[in-house]
Amino acid sequence: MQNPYLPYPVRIDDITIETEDKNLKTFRFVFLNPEDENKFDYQAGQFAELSVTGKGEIPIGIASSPTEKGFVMFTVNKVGLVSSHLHAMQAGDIMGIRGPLGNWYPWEQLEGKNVVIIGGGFAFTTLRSSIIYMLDPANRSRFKDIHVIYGARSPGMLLYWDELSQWEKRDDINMHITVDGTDDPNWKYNTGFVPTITEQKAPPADKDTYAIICGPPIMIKFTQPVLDKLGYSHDKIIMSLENRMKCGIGMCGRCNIGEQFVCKDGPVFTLEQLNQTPKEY
Amino acid sequence: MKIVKIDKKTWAAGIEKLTASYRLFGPVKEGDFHNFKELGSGEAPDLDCLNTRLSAKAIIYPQSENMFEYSLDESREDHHILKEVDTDYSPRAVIGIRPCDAKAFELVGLNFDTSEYKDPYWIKAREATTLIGLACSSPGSNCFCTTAGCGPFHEDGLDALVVDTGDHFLAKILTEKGEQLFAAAGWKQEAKAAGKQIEALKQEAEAKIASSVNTDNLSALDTTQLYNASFWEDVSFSCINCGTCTFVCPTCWCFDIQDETHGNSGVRMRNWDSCMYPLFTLHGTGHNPRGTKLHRVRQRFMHKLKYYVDKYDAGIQCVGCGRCVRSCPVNIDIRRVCELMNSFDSEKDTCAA
Amino acid sequence: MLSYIDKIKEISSRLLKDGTVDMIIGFRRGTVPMMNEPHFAKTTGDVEQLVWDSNCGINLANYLANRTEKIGIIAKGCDSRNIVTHIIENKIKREQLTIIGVPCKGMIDKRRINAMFDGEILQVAENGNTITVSGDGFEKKLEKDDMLQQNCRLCIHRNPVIYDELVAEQVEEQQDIDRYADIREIEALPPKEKESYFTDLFSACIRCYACRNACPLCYCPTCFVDESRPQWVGKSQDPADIKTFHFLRAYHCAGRCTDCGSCERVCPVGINMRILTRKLEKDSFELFGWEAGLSMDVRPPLDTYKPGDPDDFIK
Amino acid sequence: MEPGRLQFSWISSAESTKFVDVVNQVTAEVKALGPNQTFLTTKAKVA
Repeated sequence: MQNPYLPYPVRIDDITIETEDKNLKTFRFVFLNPEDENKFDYQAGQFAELSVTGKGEIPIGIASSPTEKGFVMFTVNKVGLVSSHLHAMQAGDIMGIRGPLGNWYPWEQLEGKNVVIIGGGFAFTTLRSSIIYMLDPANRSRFKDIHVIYGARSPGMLLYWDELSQWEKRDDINMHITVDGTDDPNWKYNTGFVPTITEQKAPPADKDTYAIICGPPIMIKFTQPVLDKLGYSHDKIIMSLENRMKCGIGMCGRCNIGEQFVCKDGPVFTLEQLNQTPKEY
Repeated sequence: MKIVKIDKKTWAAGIEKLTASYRLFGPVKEGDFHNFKELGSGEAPDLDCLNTRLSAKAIIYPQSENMFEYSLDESREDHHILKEVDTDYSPRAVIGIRPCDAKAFELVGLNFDTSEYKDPYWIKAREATTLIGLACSSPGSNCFCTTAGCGPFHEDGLDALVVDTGDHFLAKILTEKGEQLFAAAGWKQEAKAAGKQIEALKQEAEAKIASSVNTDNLSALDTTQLYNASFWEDVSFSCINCGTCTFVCPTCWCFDIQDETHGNSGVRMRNWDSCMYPLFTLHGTGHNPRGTKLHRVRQRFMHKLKYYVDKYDAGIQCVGCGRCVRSCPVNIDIRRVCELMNSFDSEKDTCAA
Repeated sequence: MLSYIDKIKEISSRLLKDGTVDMIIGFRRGTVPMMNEPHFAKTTGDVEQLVWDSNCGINLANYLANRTEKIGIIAKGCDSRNIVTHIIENKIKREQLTIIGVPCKGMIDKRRINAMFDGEILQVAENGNTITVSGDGFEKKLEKDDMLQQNCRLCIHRNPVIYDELVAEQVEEQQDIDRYADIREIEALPPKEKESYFTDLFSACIRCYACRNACPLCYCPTCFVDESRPQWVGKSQDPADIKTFHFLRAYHCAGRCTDCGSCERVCPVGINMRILTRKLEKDSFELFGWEAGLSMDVRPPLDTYKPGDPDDFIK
Repeated sequence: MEPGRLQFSWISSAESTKFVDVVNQVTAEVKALGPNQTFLTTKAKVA
């Protein structure tokens, strides 16, 4: 019997500090047993449990894209016991990852559609995965217009800066990067909160346009009315939730919203689905 | 289905024979209460107990259970890599489990044994276990099994059901596992015509169940309306958010996973957890989606009586054993809450109860 | 004590009607014998559900911490002492409270009564000092005074120490009580025997934390057993971790515990953890002449320093 | 816990000799008691 609690052993291959406050680091992992990489067959939007031996596990969205081979990548915010310990680890250290877990953004349903990605702060990880996935030459033609609205407190708090600036230069993706505020005179992108920028830049709703939102609760709270105003129907607003998790496979019982487990039945839900469940997230 | 008659004089000898091929568990009196214990040689299950203080769930799903072990010693090849622990999954048998506790394993199985994921610890222990039930001929005053999808002679989950007729035992052998255990015990005197007698005793016992719940309306209710019902404040007021109800419950399965290191080696273990504890759902950021006791009490009852009902279409997640009713320090009674829920009318937001 | 209820209802209705309080915290009839459920009444209709008898052992002060309403609370001697402690520790304001004092004659020990009978107890009726216990095929009359919880047998503060209303004449306080005979016996044990005594005492613990959660003193936002950074106590069923929890919790109650008995009463597995809190209560009394919750004007010994504080333990 | 494992002393920052004496004495006494046998945790058991 396959033990779903047993992590694949991995080695930390590389660690990048993502933000100016140094609270976010991106970890690139390589599987110790190369065949495990094939078993870890994931889709953009899924998450995994990062297992720090002796400390425990944390559920983290997968930031790399299934189109990127040879490694998997996670961006981790330093918050609790496990993430703090992880931040103190070095390239070369051995740990585990368990997954892929949960569902993913509905890629088949999104085929032939416009996709508007709205992200805030450090919740951009699975959105990065999604963008890389959609921009892959093998996939780009499967989707119509791609819009990305991504904001952070300040320029130094934006994740994946190098990639953001590259995407800015492309003509097959419409980037709307924004910061809450900055005193950098050379800042050439937007200034303003994500909901405001969404109102200005998001394409109007139509039957072929889907929005994927991922961000802090406050951003979601104020973006949702904007999307309502723009006419997005709730079955076309896709969200990714977070809750405290342990098992990641729907067994330990803590992450449920109503009868759905965020870890197994989610983390991706449409707003229409969420409207029918208790708001326990 | 075979019925076997067991002379009470041969009972103890049969149990003794079983120790050769099974680890035996049964109810034993400790102080003022009965509990399930692994039976030592010559020790017999106490069949006179109404029911045990804690359920039998720990025999398959211990309160603390090691999942993996590891070494942090970097001079070792396998440092920081988790390895499965050796667990004894040799055959075990529970003698004298009540039908409610056996049925509870069936309900819990829907969580641990799914088409997508299988919990190896629970499943291996469940497979290793033969359950020999003892029918309840005189149920307790807080037992409401007959209206909770179970009953004093209920057979789901059992491998054999033993009925005490007074001068001897009659046993219904229900599965292959039950068959094997009876062969090992040497109990083989068939009593073909005893079916009627068992049926009569069953009806007699069922008639003694004086307590009940109504669950007919639960699945038709709207989840969010029920969630927002005004009675939750009244229900939750007295709750002190201890874990008693969840720990004594045979159908509560929630757990926590913890790493515990001693020196350079350690274990990843899981421990029973409880939806009553604030820590259960606390985010790293400090946000808690179930931050008040109203949230947590509501979660427990909504899970058992609504979410579970809707998710599995297998009735309520309760077998009516009455333990939480008896053990709750402040007397929150699931029967009362069930009635409030079942009779909930969103139009009036008042309840008949 | 049964006669108290009419007065309790009368006072409660009056307080709710004239707007003195938003809610009354009391008890309603339980669904199993010898159990009443803490309950709040917000309307005069709710007041009808209130009960008072010898099964009101839960300490209602536990329901006060951090509440913002104006509250009428029914308080026995021990409850009132914990209310004082709450006020001293800023968990509730005196102005918010209207204390309905109940001179108490003790609560009955449900565990002991249950253990006396082989069959299941179906009904326990109370009349004056007589407790009638009945079940299938048996009925027995017991003297209430013989059936009290241990903490009530040892109680020397049966009358509320603060109150705004009193439901009856004060009762006579028990005199010449030796509160600590059992504690002295344990103190006298050699270390090894003491250790095995405590190991046995806590062997049945399932770590449900009912003792902690029923205790009015245990209001910490995060209890030390739940703390993960650093993690002070392991989370498994290891006896050392279980004992650590009980010992440390008891120390946190030193000089604050009123021996209301809630912890022992609520324990689903019948552990007498009061052995620990009473040892500390004894020490507080012997070292500082202190009994918790008797006055709002004196600071507890553990948050004040006096030059005369005993210091024999310092070498 | 056996008597002797926990000791309290009051030593001023000026009393260096007393500090050394007390530390030596406590260490000797605790060593004489041997390793603590109580309050040891074991790895969680597997049923």
